[in-house]
Amino acid sequence: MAHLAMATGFILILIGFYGALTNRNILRMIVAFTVADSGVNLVLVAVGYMRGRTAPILDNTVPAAEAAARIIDPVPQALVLTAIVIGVGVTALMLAYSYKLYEKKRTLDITKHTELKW
Amino acid sequence: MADILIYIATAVAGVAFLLALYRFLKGPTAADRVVAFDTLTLISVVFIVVIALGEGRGIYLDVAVIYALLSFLGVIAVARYLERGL
Amino acid sequence: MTISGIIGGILMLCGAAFLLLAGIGLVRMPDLFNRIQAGTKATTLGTLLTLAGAACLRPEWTLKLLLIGLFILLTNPISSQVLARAAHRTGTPKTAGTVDRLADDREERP
Amino acid sequence: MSVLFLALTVLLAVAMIGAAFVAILGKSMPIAILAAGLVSLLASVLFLLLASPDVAMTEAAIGSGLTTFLFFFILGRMRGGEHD
Repeated sequence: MAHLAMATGFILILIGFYGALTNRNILRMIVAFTVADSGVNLVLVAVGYMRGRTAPILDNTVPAAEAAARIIDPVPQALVLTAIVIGVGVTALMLAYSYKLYEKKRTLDITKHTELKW
Repeated sequence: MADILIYIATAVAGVAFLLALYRFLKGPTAADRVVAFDTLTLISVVFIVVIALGEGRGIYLDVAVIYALLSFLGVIAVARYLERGL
Repeated sequence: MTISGIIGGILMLCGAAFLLLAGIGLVRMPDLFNRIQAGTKATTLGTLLTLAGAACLRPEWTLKLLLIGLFILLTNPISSQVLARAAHRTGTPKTAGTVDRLADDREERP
Repeated sequence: MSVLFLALTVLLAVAMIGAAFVAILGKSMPIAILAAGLVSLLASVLFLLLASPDVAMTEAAIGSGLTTFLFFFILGRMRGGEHD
């Protein structure tokens, strides 16, 4: 199961980079980056999965005494949690820049924006 | 006995998921895809409940609460955009 | 192998059958408004039946499942109504033989 | 139950790859944004299958809800020029 999820994550990363490299519309490129972002998060969570264990949250079904033998590693999950929040910040920044570019030239085609400074 | 019934129910819901996915991939207009998106979200809520039953953890149901609230937000945003309102 | 387990399984099976009906309707219906009809009403009933079945299988989760059912019951009709309004205002093509009283009223009294 | 979880993983993987192709190759901009939101939403069910419900909650709230809303907000502000 974890291998299949990891393969799906890599395929999503490849699809996202293909879309970011072949589209000319700036918003399309940002959407493709979002897809690649989901793929990266999926690969990181699939790396930390261990077979036959459960989520690292302690409650009645998983008491604290036997937790070390029954829960998976929570460190990759904490990393991915941070990565999701930073990903939405990066997406918002890219959208703000695309809106500034659109206000300047009234177009979103990347080949029309050729200056080094604006 | 109950396990076998849950297996059959999940298989039937999986067929419904594939049919809604066909409508999402093919749908002629944007609104068709939004309807398929809504249906896919509700079938995913059923999947989450089945996963929680299989693992035996009640904490997994919190994800379904978030799902039921937030699929609504996406559909409302798309509909307001299509209506030239947002 | 208790009686409540079998009742819960049968309720979940009924809910999944309604979801399957919604999927078939989503593929087979001719235009958008019929698809909205099939894709939101049947899935609401199917999801609620599945949640009831899970509550029979695990009675200690009843409160949380009730909360999920309440949210679905509140949000799903609103989203379908907003979507149908947007589709009607943007002039989505309807199938032949549709009687549209709302458009007739708008033409009479602009 | 592990056979059931494997079948669910296959189903979600197929759906995610299909939605990702729609997001890259779809005809209009709102369809592409909606498909990217669907990829995030199905990824959150897959996170739940990989035994991490906290990541699934965050992905469903932020990756699907907030990002879709941001994209449609910007797209509504840019109406009037040519998108494609």
